[in-house]
Amino acid sequence: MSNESQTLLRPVDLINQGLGRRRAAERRFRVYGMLAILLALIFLALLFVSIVSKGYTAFWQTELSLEVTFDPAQLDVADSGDPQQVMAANYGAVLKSAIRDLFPDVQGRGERRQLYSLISDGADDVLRKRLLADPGLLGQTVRLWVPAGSDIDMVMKGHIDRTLPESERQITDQQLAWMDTLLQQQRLQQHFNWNFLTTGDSRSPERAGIWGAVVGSFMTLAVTMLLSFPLGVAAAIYLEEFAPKNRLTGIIEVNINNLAAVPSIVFGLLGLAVFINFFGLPRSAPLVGGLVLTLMTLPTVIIASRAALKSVPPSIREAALGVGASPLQTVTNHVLPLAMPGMLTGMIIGMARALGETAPLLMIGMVAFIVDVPKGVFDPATALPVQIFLWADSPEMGFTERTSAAIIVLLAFLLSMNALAVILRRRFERRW
Amino acid sequence: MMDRSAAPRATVDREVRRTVGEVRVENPRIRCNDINVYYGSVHAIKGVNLDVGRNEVLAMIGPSGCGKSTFLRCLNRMNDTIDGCRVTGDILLDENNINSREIDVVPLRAQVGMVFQKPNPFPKSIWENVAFGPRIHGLARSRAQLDEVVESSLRRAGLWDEVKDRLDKPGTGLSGGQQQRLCIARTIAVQPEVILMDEPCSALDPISTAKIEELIDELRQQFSICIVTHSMQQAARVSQRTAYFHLGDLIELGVTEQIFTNPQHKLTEDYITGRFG
Amino acid sequence: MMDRSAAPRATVDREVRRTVGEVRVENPRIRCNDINVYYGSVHAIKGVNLDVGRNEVLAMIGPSGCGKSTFLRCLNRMNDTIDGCRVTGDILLDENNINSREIDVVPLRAQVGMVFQKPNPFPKSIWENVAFGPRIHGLARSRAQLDEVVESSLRRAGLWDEVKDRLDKPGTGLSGGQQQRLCIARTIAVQPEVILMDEPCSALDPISTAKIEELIDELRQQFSICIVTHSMQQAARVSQRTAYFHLGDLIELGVTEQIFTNPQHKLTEDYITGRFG
Amino acid sequence: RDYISIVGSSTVYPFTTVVAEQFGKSGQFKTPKVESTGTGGGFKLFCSGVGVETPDISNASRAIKSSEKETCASNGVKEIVEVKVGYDGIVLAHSKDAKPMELELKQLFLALAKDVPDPKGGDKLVPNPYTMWSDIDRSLPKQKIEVLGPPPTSGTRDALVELGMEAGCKKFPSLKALKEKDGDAFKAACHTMREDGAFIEAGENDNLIVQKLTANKDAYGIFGYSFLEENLASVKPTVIEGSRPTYDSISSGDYPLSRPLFFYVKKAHVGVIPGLAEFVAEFTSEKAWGPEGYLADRGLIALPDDERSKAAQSAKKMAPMK
Amino acid sequence: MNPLILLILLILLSLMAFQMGRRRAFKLVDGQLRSLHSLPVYYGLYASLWSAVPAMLLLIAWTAFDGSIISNMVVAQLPEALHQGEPGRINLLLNDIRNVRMGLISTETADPAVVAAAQYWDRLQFLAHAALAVVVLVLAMLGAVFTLTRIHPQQRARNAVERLVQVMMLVAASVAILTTLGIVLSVLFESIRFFRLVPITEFLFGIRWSPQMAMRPDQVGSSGAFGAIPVFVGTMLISLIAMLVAVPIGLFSAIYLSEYARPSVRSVAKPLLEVLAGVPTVVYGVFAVLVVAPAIRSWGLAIGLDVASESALAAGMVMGVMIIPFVSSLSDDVINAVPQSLRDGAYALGATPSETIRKVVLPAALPGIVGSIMLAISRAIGETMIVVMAAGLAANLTFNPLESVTTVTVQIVTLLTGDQEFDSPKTLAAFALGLVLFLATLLLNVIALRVVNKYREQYE
Ligand SMILES: Nc1ncnc2c1ncn2[C@@H]1O[C@H](COP(=O)(O)OP(=O)(O)OP(=O)(O)O)[C@@H](O)[C@H]1O
Ligand SMILES: Nc1ncnc2c1ncn2[C@@H]1O[C@H](COP(=O)(O)OP(=O)(O)OP(=O)(O)O)[C@@H](O)[C@H]1O
Ligand SMILES: [Mg+2]
Ligand SMILES: [Mg+2]
Ligand SMILES: O=P([O-])([O-])[O-]
Repeated sequence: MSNESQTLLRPVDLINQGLGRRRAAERRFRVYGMLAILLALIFLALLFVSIVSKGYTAFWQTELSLEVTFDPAQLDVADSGDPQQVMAANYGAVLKSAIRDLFPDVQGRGERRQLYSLISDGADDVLRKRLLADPGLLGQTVRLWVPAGSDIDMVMKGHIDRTLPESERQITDQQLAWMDTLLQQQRLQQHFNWNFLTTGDSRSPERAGIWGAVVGSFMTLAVTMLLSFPLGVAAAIYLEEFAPKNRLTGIIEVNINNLAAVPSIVFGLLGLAVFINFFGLPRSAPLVGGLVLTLMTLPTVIIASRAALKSVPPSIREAALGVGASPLQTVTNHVLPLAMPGMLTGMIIGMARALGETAPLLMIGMVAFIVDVPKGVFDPATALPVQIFLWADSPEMGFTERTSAAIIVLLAFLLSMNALAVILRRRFERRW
Repeated sequence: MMDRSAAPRATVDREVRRTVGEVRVENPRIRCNDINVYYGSVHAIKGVNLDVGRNEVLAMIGPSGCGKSTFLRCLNRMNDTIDGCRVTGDILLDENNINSREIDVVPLRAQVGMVFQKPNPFPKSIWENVAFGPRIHGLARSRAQLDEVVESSLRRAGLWDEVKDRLDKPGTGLSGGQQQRLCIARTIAVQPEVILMDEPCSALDPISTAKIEELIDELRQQFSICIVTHSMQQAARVSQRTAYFHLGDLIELGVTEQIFTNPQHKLTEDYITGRFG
Repeated sequence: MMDRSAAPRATVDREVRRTVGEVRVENPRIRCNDINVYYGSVHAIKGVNLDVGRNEVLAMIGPSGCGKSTFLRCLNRMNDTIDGCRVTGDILLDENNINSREIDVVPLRAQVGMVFQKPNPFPKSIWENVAFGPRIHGLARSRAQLDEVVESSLRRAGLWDEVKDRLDKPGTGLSGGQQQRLCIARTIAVQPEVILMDEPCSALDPISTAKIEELIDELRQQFSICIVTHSMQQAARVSQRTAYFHLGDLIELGVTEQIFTNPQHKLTEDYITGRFG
Repeated sequence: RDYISIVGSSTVYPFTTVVAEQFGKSGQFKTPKVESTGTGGGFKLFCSGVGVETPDISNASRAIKSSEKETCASNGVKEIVEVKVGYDGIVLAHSKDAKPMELELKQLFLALAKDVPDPKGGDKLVPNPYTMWSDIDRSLPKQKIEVLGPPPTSGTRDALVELGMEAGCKKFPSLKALKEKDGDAFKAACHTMREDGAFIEAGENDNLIVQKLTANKDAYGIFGYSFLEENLASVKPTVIEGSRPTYDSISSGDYPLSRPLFFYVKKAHVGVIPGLAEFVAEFTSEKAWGPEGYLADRGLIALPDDERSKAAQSAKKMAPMK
Repeated sequence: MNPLILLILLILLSLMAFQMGRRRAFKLVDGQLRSLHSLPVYYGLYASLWSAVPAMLLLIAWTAFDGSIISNMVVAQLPEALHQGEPGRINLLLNDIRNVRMGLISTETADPAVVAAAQYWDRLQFLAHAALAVVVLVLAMLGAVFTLTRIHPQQRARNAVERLVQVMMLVAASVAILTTLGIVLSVLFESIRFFRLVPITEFLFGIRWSPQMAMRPDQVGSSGAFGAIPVFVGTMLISLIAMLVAVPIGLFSAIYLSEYARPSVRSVAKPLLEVLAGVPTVVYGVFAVLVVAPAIRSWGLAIGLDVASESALAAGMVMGVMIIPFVSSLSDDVINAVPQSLRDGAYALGATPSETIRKVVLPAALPGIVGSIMLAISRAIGETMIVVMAAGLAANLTFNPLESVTTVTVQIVTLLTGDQEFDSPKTLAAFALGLVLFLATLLLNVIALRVVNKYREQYE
């Protein structure tokens, strides 16, 4: 400073005086940052732990081993070569007599009903499949593992507390006693629940699978992807590389940015009004779901694609234009290949969002009980998040763990999509 | 213009913005009449008249922001790619006004090639970098012909020996100087008539710079070359005629030697003698 | 510059990479011993020894990429901010080795200020731009004192008269030259002992450049200044001593006049005479 | 369309879906598609016309209203087959850990109605002043009144209003008298739920209500019996008018809050949509809706034997309602 | 002929046109490509586009309409007695016929008239397909011939092809406009009808919201008040809580990741944070209801506070967590966009990293950060599943985060699921709310984009 007296104290000394305080502030600031990230990650971990701990048991299923006699009389099947007959056969009777054989002294309707409920309603599927595959089984006796009833399954997994008074649990003392006998005979075991991953929905929690929902989601996403990727990329290229700066393109730009933030439920309203009520497309169809999600993800895809195009340095365009390439040749030959990884990443992120979307699908009737795995985009279908929503609303106790298990499956898909995006980004990250 | 023969130091005053020196040549390759360029409301080039002769290197010098690049980019309509840039005036390339709206810029840019300040090879193989132009313009019918074009272009750019064993390696893997020569090879592969170079050496090391300068000298045998440079030394070394720009005006144009040894405009003199820049 | 007949032409050969000339001064402000800088595996500065004297302007010249900026940034540890950059050797600022890990860079950078190639005022008011340093370092106790510091710094940067009526307007609204002077004012406001300038005029027009050069000359009364420049003319105009770098080596160091009129190393001569660059 | 489309009540949904699944397993027909839209929403879709894009069956947790029938008729849905499938109890439940409570319908009315007769006496109706259960009756626990219940789109709500509120309401002579005098005023007084936060319309997700109850010991929830049965480990029912909701008490009619469940078939679709008649037959077969059938396992309370066989008969004949 | 086969034929035809166009152009100039205006490929493309596009459009239009034309013809010849002219019955009958055709109903059991109709249909279908095939193929060939005969060296084939491609891209870009239009139309008309029943002033300024009115004459619902202020206030309250959670955590995370974290930490933490955005909102909803809400309630009770079981706090907090990554990744971009030169400037003056961030980087990035926060707010007010599950339905006009409030999206969902009667104010109210939601996000976005763009220009 111009003031002479102050030169006695060099500014450095003055600076050093305040240094302690500043260092402390620095440390505090850093800690806030770390805390913020930690908090977010803790929440993430909490979310995952709570879901996985609730859901992992659904991947195992208690099964019961029975000696089943494919008695033609009981089954009401004359010719096991005729699939029609085999499909419609009365497997319940066979199963009932099989379990009666294990506990021959059970008498009376009430007791027997209790006994039958040790077997799942879906056990007949197992028999049907066996007989269809091997018609020669008719008349023979085989030892089979069939799914146990939901209550038994719940007790085995510890979801039903055996110590509660009988009136407060779904399973009777008598059933518990049978269960223990079966356990002793090693007729009761937990096996990996392939069924959960390979079948459609069911009203019996122990038979319910998510394959139907997975296929539904897959079809919906396929429609979404087939439409939104080409549309999105074309729109992005137009806006980024060709569009003159005029009113129309200005409006389009604002529109796209705005649509990206429009609540998804509003897209549901749109889908209901346009695709179902106006165009008369079928309710609950993956096609309609895909169309709605296309409109929803399109802005995301366009924005990501534009960012990818922007990141291609102008020098590449200049180079191509400079040797006399037309704008379209410049784009297709040079810009697009360089922007493609970025566009794919954007696409994956858009798809991930679409995969987890529920609200718009509620509006277009994809909340339905659908057992058959859809075979085409016009067949009625649900999607994974909707299946979660549905199961969460089911009274049966067994669905609680299924809900969490379905969430695990959905998260697994999402995580792998995210991971793919990250890998793509890493792999092709380019610095000019 | 002024009285030049007797009193060599009779320089033209700073305030005068008419062009000093002879702007025209006989039988020009490019003739520019009254070129004005506007970026929105910024008047970046102000009524410039200038000829580019055949088989000559024309250097453009001037302080930063004076409009050298802008002017250069008029000559192959690269300014079209900039929003809000407006170019008026006539630019005659062999009698065709290439500044008219009707002209298709694609063949034009093949005729008037451009090399940029920063080497910008495509992130593709060396071979594809060079073959791209001939391919889109249909200059070769077969792969063999293309191979030939690639080789001859690389040879003329003095790069063949250095890259002939790795034509399929990416062009971005070359050193800066090599990349710039690759860009030149890419440009001459489409057999242009004029080559525009915008500070082609400013990102290069001395040795690479020397190579490029040699190359320019050779290319002059066949092409007309306009080169923008910041380095007066470079202008002196490679060009036959030099144009000095100042704030959008073409201040002086003349034979290079004379510009550097005996500038006639005060602004040129100030610049040459390092009073600024 | 051509014929230097009087001086013996005993130039040092191109191959020799030892530093030619006297690198040391008496009572230096900064003394560098055997500085090496690595960017990962790139060896960017190779065993440089160099002194910066008091109240002198030391210019650093050399072709692009030779390591001028890198070396300059060692002097206030700005290289710390670059990932993978490693600096070895001793840099003594008044006997303290500022290149040791223990040194706190905060007061160091207050002692050794820096001005960058592109003017980088903070997007704040002019007043706040200048007051920023004194405020964070607690160099002023009151608003009045701060006002005083701001005014005196702007005065010394020769900017006061131009901006005194709009101290509360954003610094980014000034012209390029004014912005650069604002950055200089910002730097001297923390009363540094050394000022480093990395091509401070390369983004500026000639008039602004002249102003800054004047300013540098004035500031020399109080500070030691290291300036990197691309323009030999500028080096000649503002500096007392000049260092010539080449590919990471300090090739030659000497009194400016002598370097430009009578370089002793062949590389320096080549550069000075415009054989490259 | 080659599958059956069913919409409607969320209460009947769990039962219909079980039948649908069984039906689909036989392999002859595709498994019907069942949507849970709420009774009202179901009728809305059902009555929108005849044709493949409209549903074939609508589930309902109450009988169709005359107004809905009119809408149907005006859209060309003239012949509708009504099938009563059984009973459902409406339970008022709360967390197992909370203090048990016994309630009379009159008290229920006082707790939930918007306007109640002035507690200080007189016939005048005043805005419901009760905030604690103990304000209504000293014997009731000292707890805030907080009841999670269904919205008006739900059949459960209609049943609650008619069976619970109206019955409680009629216990007041003055209000009972009103019914003859002025039907609308009576309805306004007895059917209107309070809106001051004591009665919370909690949406149609009954599981969520159960879970909210376990989280909040003061809260009561209103939902179907099947949800109670599945969640006995966490919630317990309130005894109403001295009767605890059980299978037997509901089917015998002891428990006052029980209501019939229905589904409605669009006759015009029978024979056109493959399997429609067969589906109805499956639903009304003894192995499905009998007291020993698989629906009973899911919490459906079967019709009395004679009523059931009659209903099965008329369903087989597809006799439309008048 | 099956349309699919036709499509394949069409593609083959256009490929042929492509080849011929290319050859012809090549021959015309005898291989002297330089004298050709465009590359031969473009002449080929030109020919193939001309042969494919009109034919394709016709094919699409035809297949879109021939179903209804044929079915009308089938209906016309059906005995009147079968359907009595009722549209619904006709519709069912057609379904029946279709099922017979597809073999879902055996011909023996079906009505002979229906079987006959099915056969007639098959005949018509065959005729239609045959005619279509002829017309389409002829059109395609005409297109090809037309263009092929006109090829000459000066023809600007490339320009023509590129124009067409550009038009196609413009159409793609316009889908966004159509979507917006669709949204506005599908919401606006219903809203106008709503405002005829309920004055707009009452809707916007009324303070009682009780829309679950009677749906039928014989039902008694609630009073049917449509003052949306409590709903708006609830939405704002929950959004505010969400932002209070998301902004500090998101912002500090962004700062830490972009300024402090080592690259290895950053490369792990950033994708992990993004996972938070990818978790389906249903899952958050379940989490809010089962974990967070009970926890808050029991803590509240422990310190003597009366906490509603569906407190705004629980929904808001979980929503906040969901929004963290939006704030953090957008802010991260903005912070990274602050030029390094500003940081260098501050460091060179001896500022510590935190001083640099607080006093230079953040102020410089502020407009961008504000923009990103506004985008996050619009995300918050539009979020549906979390609040549907975790927030209340009762519209309390309160600012107390411990009480339960409702939001716009919750109301839309509850009003539209269940009874849908399109002319009752109750259902229409959902559309009015949808409109408000759309306009609010539009406004927020326009402002945010303005702010962000302005800020971008500052450095570009
Ligand atoms: N895209 C643009 N928009 C607006 N103004 C521009 C644009 N490009 C250049 N200018 C302005 O036009 C003038 C001339 O710019 P130009 O780039 O031609 O200068 P130059 O002589 O090439 O400078 P340099 O030596 O720095 O390359 C300058 O004032 C510049 O600011
Ligand atoms: N961050 C970095 N990472 C890796 N290498 C670097 C980095 N910065 C500089 N280099 C390399 O170090 C060498 C010296 O660079 P420096 O920037 O110091 O040169 P310079 O003399 O300042 O050049 P210019 O005149 O272009 O500014 C160059 O070869 C450069 O490529
Ligand atoms: Mg330039
Ligand atoms: Mg540098
Ligand atoms: O769905 P509901 O049965 O309550 O109408």
